[in-house]
Amino acid sequence: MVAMVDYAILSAVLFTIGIVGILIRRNIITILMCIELILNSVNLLFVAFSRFMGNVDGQIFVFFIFAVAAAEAAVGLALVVAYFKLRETIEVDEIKLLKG
Amino acid sequence: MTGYVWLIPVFPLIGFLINGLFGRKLPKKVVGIVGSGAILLSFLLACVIFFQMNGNPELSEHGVKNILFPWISYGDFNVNFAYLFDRLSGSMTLMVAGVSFLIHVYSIGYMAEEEGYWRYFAYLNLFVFMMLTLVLADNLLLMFVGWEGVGLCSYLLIGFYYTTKVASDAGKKAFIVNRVGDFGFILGMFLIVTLFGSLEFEKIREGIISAGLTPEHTFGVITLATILLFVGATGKSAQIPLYVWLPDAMAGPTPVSALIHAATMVTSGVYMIVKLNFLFQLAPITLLTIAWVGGLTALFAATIGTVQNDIKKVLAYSTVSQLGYMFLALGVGAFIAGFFHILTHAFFKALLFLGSGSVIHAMHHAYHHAGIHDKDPQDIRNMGGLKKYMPKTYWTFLIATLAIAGFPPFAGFFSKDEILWKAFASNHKILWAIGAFAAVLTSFYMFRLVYLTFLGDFRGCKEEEEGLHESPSVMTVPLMALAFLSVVGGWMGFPHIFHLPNLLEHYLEPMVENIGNIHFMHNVSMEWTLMFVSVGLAIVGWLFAKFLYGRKTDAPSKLANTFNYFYTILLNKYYVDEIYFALIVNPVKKIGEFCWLFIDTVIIDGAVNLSASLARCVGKIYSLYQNGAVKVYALTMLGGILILFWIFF
Amino acid sequence: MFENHFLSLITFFPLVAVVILLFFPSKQEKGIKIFGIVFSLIHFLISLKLLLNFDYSVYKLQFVEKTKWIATNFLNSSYFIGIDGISLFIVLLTTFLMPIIFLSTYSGITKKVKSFYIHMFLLEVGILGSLVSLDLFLFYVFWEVMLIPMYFIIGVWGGERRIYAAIKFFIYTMAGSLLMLLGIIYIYKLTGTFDLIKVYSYKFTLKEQLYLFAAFAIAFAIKVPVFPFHTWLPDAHTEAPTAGSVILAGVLLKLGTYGFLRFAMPLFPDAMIKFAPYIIVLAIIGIIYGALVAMVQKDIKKLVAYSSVSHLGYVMLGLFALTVYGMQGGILQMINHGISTGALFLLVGIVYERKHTRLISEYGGIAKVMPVYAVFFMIVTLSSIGLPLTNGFVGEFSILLGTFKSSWQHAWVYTAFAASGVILGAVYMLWMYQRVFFNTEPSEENKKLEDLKPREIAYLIPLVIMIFWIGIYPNFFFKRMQKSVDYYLNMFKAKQVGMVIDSEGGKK
Amino acid sequence: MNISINYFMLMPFLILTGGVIILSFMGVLKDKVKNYAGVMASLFLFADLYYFVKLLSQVTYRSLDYMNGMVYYNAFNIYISILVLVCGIASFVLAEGFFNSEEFKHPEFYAIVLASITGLLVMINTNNLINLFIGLELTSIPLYATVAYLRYKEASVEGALKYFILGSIASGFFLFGIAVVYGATGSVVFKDIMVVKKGDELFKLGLLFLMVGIGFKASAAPFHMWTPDAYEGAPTPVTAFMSIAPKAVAIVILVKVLYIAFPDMFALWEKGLFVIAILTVLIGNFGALVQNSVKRMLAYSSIAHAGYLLMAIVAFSIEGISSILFYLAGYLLINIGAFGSLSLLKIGDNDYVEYNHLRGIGYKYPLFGILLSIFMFSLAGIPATIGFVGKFYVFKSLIVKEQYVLALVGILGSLVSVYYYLKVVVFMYMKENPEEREFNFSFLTLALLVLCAVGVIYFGIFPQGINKFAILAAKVLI
Repeated sequence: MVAMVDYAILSAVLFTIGIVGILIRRNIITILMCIELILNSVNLLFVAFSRFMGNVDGQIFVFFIFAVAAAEAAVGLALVVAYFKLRETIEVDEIKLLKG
Repeated sequence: MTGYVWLIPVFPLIGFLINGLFGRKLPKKVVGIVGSGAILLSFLLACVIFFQMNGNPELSEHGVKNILFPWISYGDFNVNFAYLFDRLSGSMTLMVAGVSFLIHVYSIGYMAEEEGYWRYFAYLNLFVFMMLTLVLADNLLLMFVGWEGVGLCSYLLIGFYYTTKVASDAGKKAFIVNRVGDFGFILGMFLIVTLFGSLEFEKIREGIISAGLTPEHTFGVITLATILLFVGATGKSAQIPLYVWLPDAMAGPTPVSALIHAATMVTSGVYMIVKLNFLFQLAPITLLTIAWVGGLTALFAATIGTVQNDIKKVLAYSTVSQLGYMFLALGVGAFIAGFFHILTHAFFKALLFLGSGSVIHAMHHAYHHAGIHDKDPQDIRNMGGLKKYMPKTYWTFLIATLAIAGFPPFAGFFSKDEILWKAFASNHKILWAIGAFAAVLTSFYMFRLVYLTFLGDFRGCKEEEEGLHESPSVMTVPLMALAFLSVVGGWMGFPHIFHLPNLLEHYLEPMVENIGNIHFMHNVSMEWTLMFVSVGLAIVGWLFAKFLYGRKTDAPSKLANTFNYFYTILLNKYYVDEIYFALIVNPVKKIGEFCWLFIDTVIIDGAVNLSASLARCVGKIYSLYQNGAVKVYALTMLGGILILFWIFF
Repeated sequence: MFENHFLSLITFFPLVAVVILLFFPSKQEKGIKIFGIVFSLIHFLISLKLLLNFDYSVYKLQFVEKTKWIATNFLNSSYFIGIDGISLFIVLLTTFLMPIIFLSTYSGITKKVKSFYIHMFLLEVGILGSLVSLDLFLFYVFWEVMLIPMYFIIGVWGGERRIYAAIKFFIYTMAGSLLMLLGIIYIYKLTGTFDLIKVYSYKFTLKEQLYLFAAFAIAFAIKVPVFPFHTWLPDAHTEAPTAGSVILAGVLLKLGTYGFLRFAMPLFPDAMIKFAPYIIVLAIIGIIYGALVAMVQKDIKKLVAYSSVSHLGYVMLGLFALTVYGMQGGILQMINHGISTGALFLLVGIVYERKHTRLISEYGGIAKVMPVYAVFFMIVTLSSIGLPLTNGFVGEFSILLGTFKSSWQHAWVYTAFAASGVILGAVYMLWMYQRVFFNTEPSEENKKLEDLKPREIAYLIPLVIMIFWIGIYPNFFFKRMQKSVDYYLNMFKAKQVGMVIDSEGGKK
Repeated sequence: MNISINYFMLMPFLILTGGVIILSFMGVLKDKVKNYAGVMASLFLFADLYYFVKLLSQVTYRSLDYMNGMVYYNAFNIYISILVLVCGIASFVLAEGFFNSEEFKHPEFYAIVLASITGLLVMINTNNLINLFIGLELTSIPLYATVAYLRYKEASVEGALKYFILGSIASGFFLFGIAVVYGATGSVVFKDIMVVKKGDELFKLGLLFLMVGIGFKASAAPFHMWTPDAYEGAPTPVTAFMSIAPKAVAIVILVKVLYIAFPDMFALWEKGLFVIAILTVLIGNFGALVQNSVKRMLAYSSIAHAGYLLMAIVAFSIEGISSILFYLAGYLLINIGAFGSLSLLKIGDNDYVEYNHLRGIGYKYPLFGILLSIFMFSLAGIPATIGFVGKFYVFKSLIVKEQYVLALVGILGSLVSVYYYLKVVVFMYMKENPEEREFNFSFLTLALLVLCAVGVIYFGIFPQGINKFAILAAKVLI
C-alpha cells in the first residue's frame, strides 16, 4: 500500500524539479515543459488527496487544471513564436531588454 | 505752556520731516532756516517752561509731566509715551537746545557748499528730536528710544560723506559699538522691571524709598542692573572699553562732532546715571567701577591725545578724557559735579570743535585755492600761524583751551576742580592723582594744539597761505556765543570755599538725595590747597607745551625718538583697534564663515543632501539588481518564499 | 448670506479671482496684473471688517462657522473655522501683503503671468485656510495645499537653481507634515475628534504628549524654520521670485510659529514644558547662528533669508517664554517680520530687476544714484535691526522682556544670549547696507540705476507706515491680542494641573 | 440528478463570455463594423455594471450564495466588481484613443481584455478556491496576450514572456497551495477552511503558497519583479488596466482569503505581510526614484501603492478594509488618469516616454499639463486629492491598530515618492529647452481624463460618497 505521504513527496519532488528546471534551463520551450511539470505535480497531489479523503473536489479540480495548462501552453507557445520572430532566439538569458 | 512739553522735541521732529521730505527741492536758505528755526523754537519753549516750572513750587518739585499715550502695555507692564520736564532734564534740555541752536546756525555757514545740505539738516534735526526725547523721557524705555535714536543719527551723520569708506566704516562702527552698550542697557532695564515692576523714573525712585533700600540690602541684583546700565553708558559715552568709536566718528562733518560727539550725545551716559542716581547710590561696587573706569579713561585718552596730529582726533580723545572725568565724578558720588561738567564741557568742547571746524574750513579753502586736493586739511603739522588770518577763531579757541585746561575763571576750572576735589574728598586719593595727572596732559595737548595751529609760522606753501581767511560771521557768531558761555558757564557752580552761591548744586539738590550714605570730607584748607595744585598742574602742562612747541625746535621729535617705543604705542592709540579686530571682529567673521561654509553647507545641508543621494543610491542599487534576467526574477521570488518560510516555520 | 459666512468669504475670496483669471486671455498681461492688484486690494478692504468687528473685550472665537464636512464611521471632520486675536493679525497681514506683492510683480514677473497670478491666489487660499481652521483635518488639508502653489512659484518663476530649491522646499516641508499627519491621526485615535476645541479639553498622558508634541514640533520647526532645520530656507528664498520670497517670508514662515502656538503648545502642555528648554536653546542658536551666517553672505537675498532664521528665532523664544510679554511680543514679531522682511525682499527685488544681480560686491555707493530707495531701505533696515520707534524694537523688546521674566531656570542666560542677537543684527544689516549704499562712489555702471518709480514707492509706503505704526503705537495690536494670549497662557497652566512636573525641572 | 441552473446568478459571467465570443468573431466583419468594437465591448461592461448596481441595492446587507460559494455576491464583492468594470470601461476608452491612430482595427483586443475582466469577476465573486484559480488563470492568460499585443515590438513580447514565465511559476505555487490546503482541510471553500481544525504544518504551508500566488498578482515584493518589465512592455492602456484591476482584485482576494479562510492564523500571516508590505513600499518607491522612463516609474509606483494596500491588510480591521476599498477607488481614478495621460504621449505606436520628453509640455498643452499634475500630486498624496484621503485612511487604520512601524515606513515611502512624482511636474513646467514634439490628443481620452481629474479633486474634498460604500462593503465582509 502506498501511503499518502509518498504521493505528497513524489508531488513535491516533481514540483521541485519543475522549479529547478525553470531556473537552470535556458531554452524557453524546456521552461514551458517545466511549467507543465509543475502543474501536473499539483494534479498528482490533488488526485492523491482526493482519493485518500474520499472527496471528489480534488479530482474535479484536476480537470480544470488540465484545461488551464492547455490554455497556458497555447499562449506561452504563441509568445515564444512571436519572440522568435523578432529576435530569432529562444534563449531565456537573451531576454534582457527591459531592466532597471 | 506746561502742557506742551512734548512740543520741545516735536519741533525738531517737524523740522526733520520738512527737511527730510521736501528738503531736496527747497532752497538752501530755507532748509537752514527751517532747521535752525525748529531748534530755536524748542529752545524758546524750553526756556518758557523752565521759568514757569521754577515759578511754581509744586511743579518745580515734581517736574512737568506730559503723558501722550500708552506705548507698550500688556499684562502688568505698562510704559507710556511721556515726557517729564524737571529740574535736571530741564537744565539739560536748555543746554542741548541752546548748543544745538548755535551749532545749527554755525552749520549754515560751514555746510554751505555741501551737496547733501538738506540731508544734513534733516539728520541734525532728527538728532535733536532724539536727544530731547532722551533727556525728557519719563521712563527708561523712552529714554532708550532717544538713546538708540541719537545713535542712529550719529551713524547717519558720521557717515554723511558716505561715498568714502572711512566715513561709512566709522558710522557703522559707532552704531555697532553703541549696540554693544545698548545690549547692557536692555538687560539692565529688564532687571529693573523685575525689581520695581516699572521703568518710570519716579516709580523706581518711589520703590526704592518706600522699600527703604540701602546699599547693604541690595548687594547683587541692583549692582548687576547698574553695571549693565553702565555698560550702556560706556558705549554711548565712549568709555573704556567701548570708546573706540568716538575718535573714528570724527569722519563726520565738524559741527556734528561738536554737537553729537562732544556736547550732547556722548554725555547722555553721564546724564542717565545722574538721572538714576538714587539707583546707582545703592550699588557701591558699581560706583567704584564707574569711578575707576572714568579715571582710567580720562588718563588713557589724554595720553593718546598728546601725540595725535589730526586736529579733530586730538579733540576727540580729549572728549573721551573729559567724559572720563564726568564718570569719575559719578563714581565718587558727586553726581552734580558730573552734571556740572556736562554743561561746561558742552560749552567749551563744542567751541573747540567749532573752532577746529573753522580752521578746517579755512584750510580746506586754502588748499582749494592752491589747487591741492590730496592734502589733509585736518593735519596740524601743516598748519601754524593761523592766528594772523583768523583772529576770531583764535581767540575763541584760546578761551576754550583755557577753559578745558582748567584755568580760572573759565568754566572748565570750576567743574573739573569740583570733580577732583570730590574724588579726593570721598577718599579716592589714587583716583584724584590720576585725574590730576590727566589734567596736566589735558593742558599739555590743548596748548600743543594751540601752538601748532595758531601760533608760529604757517607751514604750508604761499598759494595756500593766500587762500586763508576768517570764516563768515554765521560761523564766528556762534563761536563767540559759546566763548561767552565757556567763560561764564562755570560761574553757576562756585565751590563752597568761594562763599559765592553755588546755583547749580542748590538747584539740583532735590534731584540728588543722598540715600547711599556717600560721604565727602569737609576740609577747607585742603580744598584750597588742591585747587592751587590743579591750577599749577594746568600751568605745568601749558609750560611744557610752550617749551616743546612754542618755538621752532626739534625738541618734540627728539623726545619722540628718545621714547620711541612709547611714542609709537601712543601714536597708534595703544593698538586697541587692532586688538579688537584680532580678538573680536575677525574671529566673529571667521566664525560666521565657519558656520556658513562648514556647519551650514557641509554638515546640515550635507546631511539633507546626503539623505537625498542616499535614497537615490538605494534606488540605483536596486535598479542594478533588477537586471532583466528572468532567472534572477524567479530566484527573487524563491527568496521571498524562503523568507516567508522562515517567518512561518 | 455673507453675514454668517464672512470668514469663509474672506478665505475663499481669492478662488473667485482664480476662476475669473482662468477665463482671462493669457495675452492680456497688463489686464491680468491690474486685475490682480485691484482684486487683492478689494480683498484686503473687505478683510478689514474682521478687524472692525473683532471683539477684543473677551476671549472668544469669532466669525465661527461650523458645518459637517466628512462624516463617516471612521472619519469625522467638520468645516470649522474661526479666528481669535492670534490669527486675526496674521490673516490681515496676508491680505495686506497681497496687493503689495502684486504691485511689485507688475514688473517683476514677465513670463506666464496668468498662471503666476493664479498660483498666488491659490496660495493665499491655502494660507488663509490654515490660519482660520479649527479642525485638525481641515488644517492639514490647507497646510499641505499651500505647498503646491509655492512650489510652482519657486520652481517656475525662480532663479537659476530654482528646481533644486523648489523640490527641497517641498520635500523638506512635506517630511515634517507627514509626521504631523501621523500625529493628527493619533490624536483622532485617542480623542475621536478633529475638533480643536474639543481636543483642547482632552488630557493626554505624558507619554502620548511627548510623541505627539515631537511630531507636531518637527513639522512646525521645519516651517519656521528652527535651527537646524533651516537650510531649505536660504535656497528657497534666494531662488524664489521677489513675490514668492515676500509671501514666503511674510506669511508662510509664520504658519510654523502659529502652528506652535495654536496646536503644538496648547495641545501638549506637559510635553511642551519638557521640550521647551531645548526649543529655547535651539531658538537662541538660531538667533545667533542665523545672524553670524547672514553676516558673511555675499548675496543680499541670502543675507535676508538668514536674517529670517534669526528673527524667527526671536519669535520662537517669545512664544516659549510662556509669559504675557513674550507671547505678545512673539505674535507681534511675527507680524513685524512679515512686514520688515517682506519689505526687504521687495527692496532687494527692486534692484535685482534693474541690475540682475544680488551680489553685494556689485553695488556700492548707490545711495547717490538712488536716494529715495536708500531711504526706504534704511528705514526697513532699521526696523529689521529693531531700532526703537520701529516695529522691530517693540517685538524684540517684548520677547526679551518675556524671556527675562519667564520662570525658566537660567532665563537671564537665555535673555543675555538672545539679546546678543541685537548686536549681531546691527552688524550684518549695517555692514550690508554700507557695502551696498555707501563705501565708494558708484561705479559707472551703477550710475545708470534708476531711482524708485512711483509704483514702487506706492507699495513701499504702506509697509513703512506699518513699521512706524507698530513701532509707535503697538498697543493697538497688543490690546486685540491680550485676551487670546491670556487665554492660552491660562490654558497651559490649567492643563498642567495634576501633572508631576516640578520634580522634573523646567517650570519652577 | 436534476441540476437547475440559476441564470440570474451567472448573468454577469454569461454576458461577458457572450461578449468575448461575439467580439472574437467581429474580426471577420467589415472595417466599418470593427470600428464599433470598443463601443460594443463597453456595452457589455455597462450591462454588467447595471447588473451589479441593481444587485447592490438588493443585497445591501445580505449575500447571495450559489452552489456553496461557487458564486457569491455581497456588497464587498460587488463593490470590487464595479471598480473592475469601471476600470475596464475606462481602459477601453483609453484603448480607443490609443489604437485608433493605427491602421488595423482591434476587435480581438477587446475580446481578450473582456475575457480577462470575466476572469476577474469570477475571482471576485466566489468563495471557492477552485473558482478562484480558474478566475485567476482566466485573468492572467489573456493578460499575457494583451501585454504582447503589439507583437512586432520587442519590449512588448519580452515583457509578456517574463510575465508569462513568472506568472506560471506563481500559478504553480498558488495551485500547490490550494492542493495543500485541500489536503489539510478537505475543502476548497473559504468558510469550510475556516471552520476546520487546523494549525498543522501542512496548513501553514498552504497558506504560505496561497500568499505567494496572490502576492504575485498584487505585485508584492519580492514577487514583484515582473511588474516593471511587463508594465513597460505593454501598450499603455493595457498597463493602465493591469495596474488597477488585477492588482485591486489580487489585494481584495488576499483580504478575503486571509480574513475569511485564515483569520485564526492572523499572527502568522501578519508577520509575513508585515515584511512583504514594508519591502513592497520601499522597493516600489526607491525603484521608481531612479527611472528615466515615466511609464516604468509609474510601474514602480504602482508597486509602492500595492505596498500601502498590503499595510492596510495587516491592520486587520473593518477600517483597514474600508480604507483599502476607498484607496482602490481613488487609485482607479488616479491611475487611469496617469496612464491615460501617458497614453496620449505617443507618436505612431511609440509610447515610450522619458522625463525628458515632458520638457515644457505643460505650456504647450496646458490642459494636459494641469491634468497630469493633478494626477501626480494625487499619487503623491497631497491633500485635496483623493490620493491623500486614501493614504490618510490607510495610515489611520494602521495607527488605530498601533502598527506604528508600518505607518512610519509608509510616510517614508510617501516622502520618497514625492520626489519622483514631482519630477514629472518639474519637467513639464520648470525645465528649459522644451521638446518639440507634436501630439494628437484623442478627444475621448482627454474627456475621460478630465472626468478623472474632477473625480480626483471632488472626492478628495468630499470623500463621503465613495467612503460610505467602502465602509458598507467592508462591514459586510467580516
